Amino acid sequence: MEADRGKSGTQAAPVTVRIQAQDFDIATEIAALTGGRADIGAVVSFTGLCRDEGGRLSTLELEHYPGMAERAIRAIAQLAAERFSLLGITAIHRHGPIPPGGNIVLVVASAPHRQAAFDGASFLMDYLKTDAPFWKKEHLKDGGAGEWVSAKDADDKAKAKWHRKG
Amino acid sequence: MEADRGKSGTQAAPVTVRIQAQDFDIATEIAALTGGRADIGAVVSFTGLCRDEGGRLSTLELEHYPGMAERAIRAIAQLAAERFSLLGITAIHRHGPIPPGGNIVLVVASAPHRQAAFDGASFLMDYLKTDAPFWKKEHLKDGGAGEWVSAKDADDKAKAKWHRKG
Amino acid sequence: MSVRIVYFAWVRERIGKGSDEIELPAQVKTVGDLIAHLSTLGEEYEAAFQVPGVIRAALDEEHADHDEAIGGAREIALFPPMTGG
Amino acid sequence: MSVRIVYFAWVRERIGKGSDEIELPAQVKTVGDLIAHLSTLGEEYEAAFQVPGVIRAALDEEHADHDEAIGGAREIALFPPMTGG
Repeated sequence: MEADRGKSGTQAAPVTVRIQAQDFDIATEIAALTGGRADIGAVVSFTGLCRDEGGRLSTLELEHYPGMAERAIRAIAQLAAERFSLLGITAIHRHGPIPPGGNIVLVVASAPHRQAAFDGASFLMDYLKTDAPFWKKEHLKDGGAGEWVSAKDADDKAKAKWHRKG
Repeated sequence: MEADRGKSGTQAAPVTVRIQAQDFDIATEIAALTGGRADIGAVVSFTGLCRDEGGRLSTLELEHYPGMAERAIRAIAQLAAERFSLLGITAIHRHGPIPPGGNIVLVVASAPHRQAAFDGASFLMDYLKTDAPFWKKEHLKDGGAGEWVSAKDADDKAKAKWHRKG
Repeated sequence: MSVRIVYFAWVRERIGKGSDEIELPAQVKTVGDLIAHLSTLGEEYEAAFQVPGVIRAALDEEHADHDEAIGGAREIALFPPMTGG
Repeated sequence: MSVRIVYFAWVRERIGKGSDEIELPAQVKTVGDLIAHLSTLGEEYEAAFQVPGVIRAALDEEHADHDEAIGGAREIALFPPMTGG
């Protein structure tokens, strides 16, 4: 696990980012943020899973740009921690082949109160979708080489809403 | 565990509500929503924890209105499932004495995409705060009988924002 | 008509018990009427209901406003604003 | 100046390799210049960069717009819009 202490703010929030092929354990990651302290009032976790596209999907292949993937997600996580005064934030993104129903990404945000924890996790996911260098290729059960998933306008809009909110 | 199948919508989302004194396990509750299916793209969990109020809190005592507590939360959870087309939603609220750092409430919402899962969990928490019959009494380390926590205007406002959103 | 009234949190503490079984006078039609009636039953009730506007109510486990008719409700709950979650 | 260029997803597949080590011609100043230059290197590059506007870039692992100067970047990445998360 790589943990990094942020530098701004009165209390440095632990920012943990991992890019890995293996699966993650949600309970372990939540416990790592909350264990041994009693100043946290709210923890929000987001888990992104691989949908089977109505049973058509065989495997989802996740390609990534190794060095930049961690760097980009860490920058977003740090931004979220500062903007929402989080007490901690963790982001784990998997790469390689993912089966239908498998985990792809985990974000956990902790804060004194619930709105900051919800906002921190949601902000990180919205930015991660458009700024983290990962690409999905769908291999279908009846398919050949597989097709690259297209980026969605909806994801750009989801990110843009955080600009308006200031 | 009490599970109830909703009646509206094309697919009935599982709605699980429990009011209990004992602690809950987040991983178990998430697995209960996601296990054995591959149509879920997003799971959001919210955990509310007992803050120690800067070390002053000895115990938080949670009083509740037994029959109504489950009825009220179930009604909100059902509303959330329908409004955001969730694939499932779970809410567990503890009662009795809670130590600093202990779990108070858990909400888990699953959906095909992330915004619905975030909205479903956030909506349920905002309504639960003002509509579920629970009352918190703080017992301080240096205190006597303890003080009842006052309701916050901020919680009424948090609930009201869902009216404006339509 | 006899109904069960249940109290929670500081309403319960001020009254000194968790419930009452009382006969409703004929003029008590609404939740607000009931709160006004209870306030006349003694110092402890007066203390519990001294600011009637903050009291929340439920009729048979469903939230009810002060102007709502009690009707045939079998259990009426009176309590402070909720602070769960 | 010799720089390493890395490709991902369908950009990588169309070019047929994950990276290049090339000498930048003097007139290649920006990311956009580089994409235009690469497009002249053969059919596979032409196929990868046929719609230059959709191509995203990073200079030494930091996102960069097409009009950004390459400067002293040692690794330039070219790839389709990202679809992680």
